[in-house]
Amino acid sequence: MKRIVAKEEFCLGCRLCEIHCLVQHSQSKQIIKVFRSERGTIVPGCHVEQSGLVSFAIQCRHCDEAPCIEACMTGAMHRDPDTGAVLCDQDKCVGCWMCIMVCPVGAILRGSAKQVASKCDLCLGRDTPACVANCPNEALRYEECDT
Amino acid sequence: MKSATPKAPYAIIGNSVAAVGGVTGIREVDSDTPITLVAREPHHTYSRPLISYLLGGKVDEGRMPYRPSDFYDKNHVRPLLGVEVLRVDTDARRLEMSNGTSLAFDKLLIAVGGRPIVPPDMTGTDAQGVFTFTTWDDARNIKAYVEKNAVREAVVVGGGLIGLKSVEALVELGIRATVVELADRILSITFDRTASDLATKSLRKAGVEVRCNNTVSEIKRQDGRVTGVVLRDGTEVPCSLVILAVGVVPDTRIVQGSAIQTDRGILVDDHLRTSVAGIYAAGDVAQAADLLDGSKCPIPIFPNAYRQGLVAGHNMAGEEKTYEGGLAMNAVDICGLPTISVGITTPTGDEYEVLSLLDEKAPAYKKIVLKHDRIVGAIFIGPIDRAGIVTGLIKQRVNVSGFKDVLLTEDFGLISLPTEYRKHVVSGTGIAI
Amino acid sequence: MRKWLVQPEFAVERDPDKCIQCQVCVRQCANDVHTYDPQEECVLSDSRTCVACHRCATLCPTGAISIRRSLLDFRPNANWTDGRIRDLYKQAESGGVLLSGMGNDQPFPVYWDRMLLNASQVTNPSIDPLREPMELLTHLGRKPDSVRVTPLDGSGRLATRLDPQLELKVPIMFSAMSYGSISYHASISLARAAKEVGTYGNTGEGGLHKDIRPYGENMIVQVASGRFGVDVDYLNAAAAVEIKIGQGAKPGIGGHLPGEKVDAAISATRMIPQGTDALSPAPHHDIYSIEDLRQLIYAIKEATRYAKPVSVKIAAVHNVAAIASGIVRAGADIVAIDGYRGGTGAAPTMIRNHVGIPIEFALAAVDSRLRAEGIRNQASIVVAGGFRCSADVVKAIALGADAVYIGTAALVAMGCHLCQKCYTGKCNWGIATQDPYLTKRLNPEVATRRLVNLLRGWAHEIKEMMGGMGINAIESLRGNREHLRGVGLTDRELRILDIKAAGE
Amino acid sequence: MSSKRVPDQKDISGCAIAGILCESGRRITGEMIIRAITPMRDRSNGLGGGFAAYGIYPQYADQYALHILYDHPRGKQEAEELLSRRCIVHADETVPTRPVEAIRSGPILHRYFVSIKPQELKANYDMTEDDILVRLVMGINADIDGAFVFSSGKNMGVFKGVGYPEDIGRFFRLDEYEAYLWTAHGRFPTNTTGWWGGAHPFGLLDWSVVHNGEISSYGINRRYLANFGYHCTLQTDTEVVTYLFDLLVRKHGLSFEAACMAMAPPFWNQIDRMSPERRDVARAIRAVYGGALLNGPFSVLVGHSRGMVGFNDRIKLRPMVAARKDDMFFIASEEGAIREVCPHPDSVQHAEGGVPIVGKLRNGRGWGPESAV
Repeated sequence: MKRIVAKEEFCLGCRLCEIHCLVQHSQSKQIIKVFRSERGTIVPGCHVEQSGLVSFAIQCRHCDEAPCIEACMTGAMHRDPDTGAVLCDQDKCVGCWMCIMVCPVGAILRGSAKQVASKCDLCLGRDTPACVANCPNEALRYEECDT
Repeated sequence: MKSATPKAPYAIIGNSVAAVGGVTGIREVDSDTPITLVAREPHHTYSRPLISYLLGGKVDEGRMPYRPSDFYDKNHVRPLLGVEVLRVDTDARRLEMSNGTSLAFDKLLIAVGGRPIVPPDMTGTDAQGVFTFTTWDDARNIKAYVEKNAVREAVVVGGGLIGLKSVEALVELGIRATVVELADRILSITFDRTASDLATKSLRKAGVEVRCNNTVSEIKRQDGRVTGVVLRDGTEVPCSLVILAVGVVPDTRIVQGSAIQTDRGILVDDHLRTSVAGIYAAGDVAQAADLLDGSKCPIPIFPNAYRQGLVAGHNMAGEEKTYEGGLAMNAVDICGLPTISVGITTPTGDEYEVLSLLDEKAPAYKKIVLKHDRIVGAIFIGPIDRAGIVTGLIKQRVNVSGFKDVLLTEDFGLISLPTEYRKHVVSGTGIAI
Repeated sequence: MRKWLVQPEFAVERDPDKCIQCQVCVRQCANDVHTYDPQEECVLSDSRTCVACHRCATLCPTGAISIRRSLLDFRPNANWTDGRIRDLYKQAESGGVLLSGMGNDQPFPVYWDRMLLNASQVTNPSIDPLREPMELLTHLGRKPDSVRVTPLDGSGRLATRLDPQLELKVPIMFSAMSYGSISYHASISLARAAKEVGTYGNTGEGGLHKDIRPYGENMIVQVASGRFGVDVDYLNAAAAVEIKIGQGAKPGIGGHLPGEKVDAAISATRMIPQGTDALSPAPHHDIYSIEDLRQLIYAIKEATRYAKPVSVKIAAVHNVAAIASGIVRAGADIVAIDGYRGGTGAAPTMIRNHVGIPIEFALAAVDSRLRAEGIRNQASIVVAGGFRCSADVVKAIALGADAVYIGTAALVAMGCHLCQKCYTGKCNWGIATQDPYLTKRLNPEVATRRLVNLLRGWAHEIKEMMGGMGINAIESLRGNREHLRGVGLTDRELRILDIKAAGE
Repeated sequence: MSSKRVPDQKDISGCAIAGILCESGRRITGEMIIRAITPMRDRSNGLGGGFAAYGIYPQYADQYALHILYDHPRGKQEAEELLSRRCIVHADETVPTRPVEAIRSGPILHRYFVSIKPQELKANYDMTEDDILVRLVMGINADIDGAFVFSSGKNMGVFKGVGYPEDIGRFFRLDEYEAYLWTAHGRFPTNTTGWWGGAHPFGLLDWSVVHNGEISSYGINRRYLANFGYHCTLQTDTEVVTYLFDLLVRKHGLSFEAACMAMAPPFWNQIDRMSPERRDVARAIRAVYGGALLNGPFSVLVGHSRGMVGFNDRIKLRPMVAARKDDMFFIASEEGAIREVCPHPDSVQHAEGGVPIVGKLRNGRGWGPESAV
């Protein structure tokens, strides 16, 4: 399946990926409005880690054997049959944090608004995820990764 | 009585997470050979841990199903729900069932789960208003009882996970709850003292009374209904509801007297095979190897159950798959306080090294237990977001000597890990679990 | 009196209605213009160190940042302009030489803009490059006056041995830019783009990095006064060798790469000790005359077994035509002429702005001179120095150039914003810097693609312009001054350019 | 000021061309070529017509036949002084003409049969007799006011003037000449004054060139020729073509195929598909003779004492047809012109872009490759 791959040697640490992820998953989709009124109601499914010269953006790997799906007690965490993406059904999630406990990349966060898990959904519906599309240095790539 | 014995290539006893894992596992290998699933409970497969949320009213009945309603059809599963398997006949290789029929099988997965313990030395447990708390029906019955009798006070026996989740539910319902724990602190199995204290604080903040080093010796009743309990130290606690949550044991009844070897649970190898060929066991009923020390012990937790079912399913369908071993871990939100505990949290012995960081006020607590530079256990309370990375390090048995010092730091993340491991993890390709 | 009299050159303006405090600008500015104040919870900007590189404005997701010339005006004075006054303050502070990056930015006339191209109407059909072949293939190198084919019939074989030629799919090459003056990523991007397009890059005097050696057949290696990284393998690894005598941005003076930029990789590539300044003398200390040049040219030809063309690069100076003629007679296969608008990593401002002549005149003079002497065949002419667009290229070829070098245009394609601060090593675009935090901002994949796109785009435009003239092979444009007309030029200028005035 | 009304900018014209060769060497009168050019009248506009005829002066076969036009007697006097200094004049006469309604006020037309004086040859030991004559012709054309040499070959002559070609033909009484090779040109200039010297064919030594088209590479071709001492004074493409043939074939010794390859070369992608040997040749010729590449639309017909060659620009933007019948070989802008004089040719061939069509005298030495025919 197509996955987001981070090229850390070209990551600027500018965090535009986080910003555009927020916008993409906001109500208004208008960046300024998002930061004015919607901030705190969404958490990005993509976050940048930085230490000295090294930085990279990390988001859900959509693992083939996804521990979060196995650990999810409500069945909220599931794999989209069409795309293979690992998605969290926020109506089913009750925020038990099992998925956070087992995610080896720490890519699942507690959604700040509802007490439910929040993660990368590959911006389903978009050809290219917002973080990838807006990375100024193509340090994020959306490409086929055979596993 | 002899009735025609239909033959099932695959038979599964049980209908919870391990059983669903089993179905999924079989179907990942064998897409159409029919599966027969027999379960005591009449319900479509549902999420057992949700019963506390159901009781507390956080979710409604509609959200109980663990898998979509077309799960059985899609996976060619013939469900026999509300039918109880009385015993497994390993010689005839068939199941004798409560409806008088029997089912011959080729491959069998036993996933009947555990059975709540009712303390034998406790008197009055047969009174109305005394419940165990492991099934959907338990939740329904308690809810009905609470409404009918306008319950205001309740006593929960047992400060373990089930106990505390039921307490949380009761709090939601506006019921004043008292937790009685035999040990000197709640969650004594998974937490260390510091963590237990933080949890206790959180409970007390929510108006819950926590009594440790104590237990219920007698349940008092009036015309059959609970009116209160007498504790070991003699104090009386009035209440109109008692929930017994002192734990579960593997429900091995149906294999008693069969050729299947059992200890505390049904003994299985790293392929989830029981001692009888073609018969597998998974979930709370099984007793499999522990990831950390290899010893065989039941670890009745959700992720293990699913994983075991999945692995068993693969092997039943003829594709070899090995079970890495179980790792005790729990994520539980105690009245708004998120907590995660993994592996060995209260080590004894000097081969262990402990790193910890506590912020009473936040509250925030991080504890990492190492053995020979490898992480074997951890506790996260409050900020838990990157806990999974540590779980990963435990499972992958990564040597952390190079970055011990950053394990507890606030911005600990993938970037703190050795480049090789990090690249492996973020490479975008599948990650070994 | 304040110690520091120089006021900010630019004013950074942040639109509070648009700024979302995302701090992208803070993370991008190597000059520390932007900082985040946690107490105020807002981003603050200090204009003093802004160089107007637009990095922050470009990455700002809401377009909240704008950068203007400082609004602090001096009393208008045609003689003592703001710039001159500022320079005086700077020198009064530092007591040093004023430095600049990139090329001459003074308002001298741009003669490309005073020449116009021709197109066919009626009597001669224009050609549609989308439907008809349109050939840009160019060969650089010494050519004989005639060829012999024996026997004289259809099955004839070539009896004349041609000297080595560089084959260019587009008549545009990348100017000499050394690894050291630009980053590793920038260097490798230029080499990759050259290979992909079928043209050539140029190492400058930075040596040939081991990773760029595989691109050798699309590289020209330079032998400059510092002789950095020069050995016989270096010469043979490339497609051609260029002796650098002068550079348009700073004719008559040498170069200087400060020691702090000479890290392990650069020291290995330039073959000098790590951390030492890389000094290129003003002259080659083994070339004090044209005959010395001849010796070096032939030394190089010997070292490369006469298998590679040798180019000699000079700055366009007053009597460039005679010098070029001498260079051709000294045995050069290619003469590269660099005009005063050519860029550089660092040059004394006075030199950059006041030495040299426009490339347009230099080219016209050299081409005419070589033709008058009947030696135009003996060497190809490559011109450099401020080529901004494909029309400039077409005009240069019509004036007589075989090909052009582009440097600044290529850098701009990679992201350069011409802030002229290359010499500070703080290039926010990751081009003219060795700071690992900055260099990773230039992803070679992106940069290569942008360079390739630029050359493809220019090639398309050149073909369109040629087609309009009814020409389908570049050699019919080369030196074809009939297709140029001058506007706003004096008779003298027209005569030097040897073109007619518009309307003639 | 010069009375040569040479346009001050490049001459642009469309045209009609035709050529007839008797490969057997049989000589025919000018009637046929006049008939052939007549139907292409709409390709001319009466501002220029002309002919070249080969084999017309057998009695002076070894001398250069100079056709010179004079605007006034002073020019004639100066030119003749120069001639007698450098040449032995074996004979001279006024070019015979007949009055024709459409032709008015022609210039003085005189012809001379000359050879270069031995001492001249000695004095210029490094030059051939041809080179010396070329220099002489260029000298007269450039320096002597009112005199213009428009034909300078041996046993051949160029006849041209202002008017439609058929009128010019009758004016010069071409029906009374016999030649084995005739070429003709009808001109449609768009920017030139009607001047007799400006008409075509353009001649130099034995070369005569008639040409239809406009060469967009003129600017560089002219500068390229300048490298080799050719000074184009007439601002016409035809002049350029003539000099290029003289340079490539006579001076550089290239075959006709190679010369045509230089002037209308194959495309690089065609060259890539050639055999290794041909590829080397083509590559070298393109690389070296870039300045000789004729770009833009043209069809050219080159006459020479040993035959004629026609060729087109490499993308064939102007028409050219060839045909043969028995020993007769025809080339013309339009097939109609050929059918006019030869209704049933054995074969008809349309020239391909850049590929020369060559017809040569059977007895004459070959010009080298005639692979094209």
